[in-house]
Order: sequence, then structure tokens, then C-alpha cells
Amino acid sequence: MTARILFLGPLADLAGAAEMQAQTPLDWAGLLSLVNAETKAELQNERINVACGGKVLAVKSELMAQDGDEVALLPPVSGG
Amino acid sequence: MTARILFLGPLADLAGAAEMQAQTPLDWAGLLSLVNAETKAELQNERINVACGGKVLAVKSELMAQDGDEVALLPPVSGG
Amino acid sequence: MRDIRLLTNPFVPGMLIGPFANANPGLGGICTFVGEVRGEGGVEALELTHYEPLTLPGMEELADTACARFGLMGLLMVHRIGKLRCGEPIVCVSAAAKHRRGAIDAVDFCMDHLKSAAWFWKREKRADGWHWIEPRDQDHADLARWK
Amino acid sequence: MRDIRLLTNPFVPGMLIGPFANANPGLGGICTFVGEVRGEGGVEALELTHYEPLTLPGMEELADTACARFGLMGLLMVHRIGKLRCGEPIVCVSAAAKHRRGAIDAVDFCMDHLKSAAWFWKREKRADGWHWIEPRDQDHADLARWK
Repeated sequence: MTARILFLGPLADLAGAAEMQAQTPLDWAGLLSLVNAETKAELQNERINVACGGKVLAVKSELMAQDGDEVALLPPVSGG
Repeated sequence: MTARILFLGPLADLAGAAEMQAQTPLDWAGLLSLVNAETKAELQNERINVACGGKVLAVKSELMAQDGDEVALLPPVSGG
Repeated sequence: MRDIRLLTNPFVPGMLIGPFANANPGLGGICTFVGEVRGEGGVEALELTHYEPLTLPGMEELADTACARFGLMGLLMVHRIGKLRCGEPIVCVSAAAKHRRGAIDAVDFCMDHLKSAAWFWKREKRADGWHWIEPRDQDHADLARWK
Repeated sequence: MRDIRLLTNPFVPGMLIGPFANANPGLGGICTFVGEVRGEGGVEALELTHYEPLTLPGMEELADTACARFGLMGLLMVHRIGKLRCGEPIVCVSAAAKHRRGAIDAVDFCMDHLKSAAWFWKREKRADGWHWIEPRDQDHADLARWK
């Protein structure tokens, strides 16, 4: 019963990995407890978005990942 | 001692010709006396610009064309 | 690289834009607008007249202003004159700059000025003959944005 | 005609724009923006990563919004991902419409959103290694114009 956590863009450098597995069910507090202090602080910044199962969450603290879900941690974007 | 008067764009239809010769020196009143009533009315509209010797006049009533000058009567433009 | 031209014959925009882009190495963004003759409303052809002593000097002056105002690396500005058929390009403006904002704004600026502040007159042929095109109110409003 | 793509390999904008223009007969104006990797400041390469489940759906949604808002006849929106070298195109947006205003504004709108509201992350390689690019304040200000 696991979810896949993805650290996108610069978050991968901060977390020290591009992805990790986590036990489910996994809520926002649970996710924050799995990362290092710097990453935890950054994830709580409003600049960071969270997607679960391919949908961006309107309120990331309401994360509730189930078995098989992919959770993507999305820092500020820069395309073009 | 003549100047060449050019009627650009729709003004040529109104004046009945694309160009004419006029005696010089020629001032604005003199030019207006050479054209038909409809053209005269239109030329006095602020939408109409006048160039003399390749320069657009800031104040068209200050026209003073000399021998060899080309006077261009310029209606509202539409490019692109 | 600067290329300002009046053309009396049909042109293919890609033949101008490709070499123009290559002539501005190090650019960050390039914006291009191409206007074509629309065939709607029964339009069969379009004719563009101009006043030669003013037209090209006016386009050069417009190019000077745009290059300075938007910090351009390069500017291409090509306008057709003469008779055009539906689907033919009338105008092509391409601006190269370090950043997208300068390139896009420069094209917008040049097109607004070519539309209603350059020495061209346009008429279109429909079934009942030739009709002169007056600039639209929208064109004047667009131009006023840059004052 | 609508063509929204992510590309993992280098592309030649003219090879996309020519067919796109031909696929929209009756257009009045077509505006195109191409962004390229600038080599200044010692930049040796650029890498664009994205989040696949969101990126293309987000671009499709952006295209829906632009087509409706600006009354477009056609929209081409192509974005590179992966490693890019200096001078390579990153992004190409082309919009076809009846009038120039819709075409130009649509390109402006799409570029602002691709810059700071699409799921891409960009980093550049300089002599001392890789550096992530943060969106500039100007990019956020540009985006806010459309709210």
C-alpha cells in the first residue's frame, strides 16, 4: 500500500532525490514528516503546488494519497 | 511655371483625375479654386493632409507651391 | 539586421523570415505578423496604392522609432503595393529581441502604424466594382494606445 | 486547425508554421512567436523538465481558453522539453484569426501563460554547473495583465 512521491524541478535538488515511495494512506502532515527540514520548510511555502492522481489540489493540506497514487510536488514554473 | 497636383487614393475619384498641372506660385486658396465643389469641401476636412516637395505640411493652409513642386493631396490612409 | 521594403510582386513570408531569423544570432525571441487578403464578403481582389516620396521614408522612420523604443536586435518590415488576389500576403513584420516582450510589442506597434499612419490606400474589388477601404475606428483606437 | 505538441527533439519553426498557415485558408492575419535559447552570460545548455500528467492537458486547456477569448481560426503551440543547445527554438506559438488584434493578443496571452503558468521547469548550464531559472517579476506582471 504505497504512493509514489515526485519532487519536480529544483525540489529534487533540495530533497536529494527525484522520487520516493511512501506508505498510504498519506496525508499532508505525513508527507512533511518524510522529508528533510529544508524541503519541509519549502513545501509549506505557498509557491509550492501539489498534484495527486494527476489533479492539482486547490488546498494542498487536504492531501490524502491512497495506494497507487502519484503525488507530485510542484515548485514555481518557468517555461518558454 | 507649374506645379504638379496629385490626388491620392479616393480623392482621385472625387476630383475626376489622378493629377493636374497648376500655375505657380500656388497657395491653398488657389488650389481650392481649381477643383470641383465636392473635392473642395473634402480637401478642407482635417482628415486630408497635404505634402509639398516630399514633405507633409504641418498646416496645409500655408501651402506655397513653386515651379516644379509636386503637391500631394493625401486622404485618410488604410494599409496593412 | 534591418530590412524595410515595398514589394510590387507576391512574396512568400517564409522566404523572408527564415533568413531574417538567421541574420540575428543570439536573439531570445522573434515575433512575426503576416496579414493576408481575406476573400470574404465577395472580395475578388485588393489594390494598394501609395505615395512613393513619403511611403518608404515613413516606414524607415517607423522602424527607427520601433528599434529604439523596444530595444530590437532586428526588424523586418515588408509591405505589398499594387493588385493583390485573395490569400496573398499584404504585409509582414518581424522583430527580433532579447526578450519576448520587446519582440511582440514591436510587431503590435508597427502593425498599428502601418494600418493607419503609413501612406497606403486600399480598395477592394467586389462584384459591383471597386470600393475604397476606410480605416476602422478600432484601428484608430489601436494606434492611440502608443501615444 | 489546432496543433498542440511537446517535442523532445530540435525543430525548425518554418516547418511547422508554413503548413499551419496553409491549413487556415481565409485567415486575415497570422502572428507567430518563436523563443530561442540565448547563449549570453556563459550559458552552455538549457534543460526543460515537465510533469507529463499535467503539461499537455494544461496546454490544451490554455489553447481552449485562447481560441475562445480571441476568436481564433487556428492555434499552433509547440514546446520543447529535454536538453537544448544555444540557438535552438524552445517554444513556438502561432495564431490565425480574421483580424490582427486577435492573432497578436492570442500569441501574447499564450506566451505569458507558457512562461509562468504551465508545468515546465528550466535550468541552464554554465561553467560552474546547472542553475535553475526562477520566473522573473516581469513574467508575473505580464501574466497579471490577462486577469
